[in-house]
Amino acid sequence: MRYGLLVEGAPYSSQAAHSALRFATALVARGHRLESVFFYHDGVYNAARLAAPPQDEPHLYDAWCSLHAEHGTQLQVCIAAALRRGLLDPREADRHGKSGHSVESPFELTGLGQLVDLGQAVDRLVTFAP
Amino acid sequence: MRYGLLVEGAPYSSQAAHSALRFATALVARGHRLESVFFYHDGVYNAARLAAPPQDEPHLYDAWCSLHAEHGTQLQVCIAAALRRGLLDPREADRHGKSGHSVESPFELTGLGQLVDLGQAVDRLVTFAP
Amino acid sequence: MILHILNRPPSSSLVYRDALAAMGEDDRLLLIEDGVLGALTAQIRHFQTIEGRLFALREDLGARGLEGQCDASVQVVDVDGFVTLSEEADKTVSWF
Amino acid sequence: MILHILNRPPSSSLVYRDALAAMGEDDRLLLIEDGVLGALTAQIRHFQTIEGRLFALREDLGARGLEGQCDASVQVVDVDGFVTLSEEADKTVSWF
Amino acid sequence: MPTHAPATGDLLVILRHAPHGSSWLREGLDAALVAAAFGQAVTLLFQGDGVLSLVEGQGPGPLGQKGTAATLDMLAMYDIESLFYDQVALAGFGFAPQQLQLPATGVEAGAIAPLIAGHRLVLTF
Amino acid sequence: MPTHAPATGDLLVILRHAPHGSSWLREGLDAALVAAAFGQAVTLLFQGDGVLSLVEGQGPGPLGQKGTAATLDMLAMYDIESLFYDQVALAGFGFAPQQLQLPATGVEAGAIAPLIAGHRLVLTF
Repeated sequence: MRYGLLVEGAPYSSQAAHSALRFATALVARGHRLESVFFYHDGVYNAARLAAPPQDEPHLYDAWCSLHAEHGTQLQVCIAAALRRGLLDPREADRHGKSGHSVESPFELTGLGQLVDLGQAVDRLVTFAP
Repeated sequence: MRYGLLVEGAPYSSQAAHSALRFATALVARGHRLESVFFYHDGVYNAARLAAPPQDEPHLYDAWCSLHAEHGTQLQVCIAAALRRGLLDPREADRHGKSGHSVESPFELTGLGQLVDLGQAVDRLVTFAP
Repeated sequence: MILHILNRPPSSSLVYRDALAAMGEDDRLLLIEDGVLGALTAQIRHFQTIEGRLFALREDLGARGLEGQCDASVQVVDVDGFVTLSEEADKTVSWF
Repeated sequence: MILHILNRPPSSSLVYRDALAAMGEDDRLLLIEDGVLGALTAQIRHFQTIEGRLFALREDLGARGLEGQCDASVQVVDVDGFVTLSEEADKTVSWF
Repeated sequence: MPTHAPATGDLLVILRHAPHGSSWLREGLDAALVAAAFGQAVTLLFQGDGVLSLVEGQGPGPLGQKGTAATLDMLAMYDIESLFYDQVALAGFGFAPQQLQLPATGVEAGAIAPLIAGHRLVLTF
Repeated sequence: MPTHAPATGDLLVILRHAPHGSSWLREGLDAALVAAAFGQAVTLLFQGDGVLSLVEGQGPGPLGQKGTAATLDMLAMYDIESLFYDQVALAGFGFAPQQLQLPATGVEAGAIAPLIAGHRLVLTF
């Protein structure tokens, strides 16, 4: 089956990202395809490229990147939710006249329309909230 | 009286930062001194320098900076809570081998000891949580 | 006197019970943010035990269109009143 | 069959009531994260109406040291079982 | 008037949070508006504290926070006309159906499961 | 054994959240440890879902999340020995005081107000 995940919890603050990653690994292992993880609400904070967790804790940012690298899962971040929270890719930083950026590939800022598309494209969309 | 605030909610996601700013303005207007705002838990996201909220909504980051500029209130961010969430000043970015930074003055990364000190130094410490 | 501050409504969160259990006889409770839903007449029963010591923040009632439905037993204060309450208290405790 | 997923415990949040109210006769409820506190024998009364259709995630019980206290009426599944439940369902609805 | 909800469609958005206290309500409404703009048939269910979103007389917050009352007025423009609310929750806050800022249908608990079953995708906020 | 809490001190940390589901518990314990390291007299009160922090047999999460059981074992090292828990909450989860991983004193609701009054600063997590 084709799956999509909607992640709405900030990393480390709530278990949402941990649960989503665990579920993602399991569904791929069972032969399903994980098309995309869409990050919304505080879930957008998962895309913060500078995250530096203690070494004895899971590195959630790296885990998302591995998911993308190994399974081609898209990492889509709601742009409206991201901008107000300070998550800008180089293009948005430029557009807002700010130096530096906080989001980069494989995470991509995108509109809510992509969530709507994802909901139509997949067989199952599972939400992980804080 | 001398006040301190503890802010634990992410901006825009919960009302905590709005309530804290409103309370801060009111207490200063009544002649009290606001020594410091300490950001902990998801409150550390208030320090994200790239925040770009829509123009018809309050700009919380700028409001914190104004509070600092006008009243000398310190803006202290728990470093342990910040690092795992991707909030690094230039020094921490360098220490972790990352290019770019997401936190800058007047916000300062600092230890939880500063919260303990603040609790001792002020007459009232008021917490705004999500 | 200790000022307790509650920002969750009894309609969805049970934290109000822990707050009430922790209140001394002279303590006061201020409802802010979504906590002000507890100040409605239809919800006020949850706070019966502290009648006369219950406050609600006017700005938060107003933004939600609820000022007219606030129970008569609740003392409605604006943010200056919030500061005054914190001055009069020995300390504040936030429940969320 | 719809799979409902609940991550808050009935000891502190009332969202479980909305989840139960929204469940059809064949629907299932999976408790995850802090939601697994509701699977304890001492808390299971909150889910009486859906006996036989209540599941809890083993990993979340185990991390909290609660596996031994989980009520016998609860079907404990690991994360593969979670995936299976989602396969068998027409869709999932998350409550938080 | 209470009724069993016959609505079906592509997306059901369940709104369980009150205005102003968090961004859940706004973000849920945004998702609904975008889905409608993409041509999907969208239904809204206001449940629990979320029923307060429908109450008349809401305004901006003290810092100028917009709130969501204005967004609700846009629903009709986006052809989102299938609006339901949890009538037990509304009564629990002491409000009568006449006090809502826009026309919506009250549902009892038993009508929510068919509503969920009748939509391809359900998102809760 | 239930008792009225006589404890006084500089800081009372109230822990109301269960382990693993959120970072509240860990961040509350971190604040307590730092205050103790700074020489303050620190008391902990486990209330509501927070009482589950004291239960034996906790482990890491499936991704290797540390949990907080190990941190609790460090409390004594930091001279935090004034530990109280909400006995109604513990009983509500079906646990007996003998099942706790470290010695703590059960308190009834009436004992919490004096605990709060007896500390200069109270932080809730």
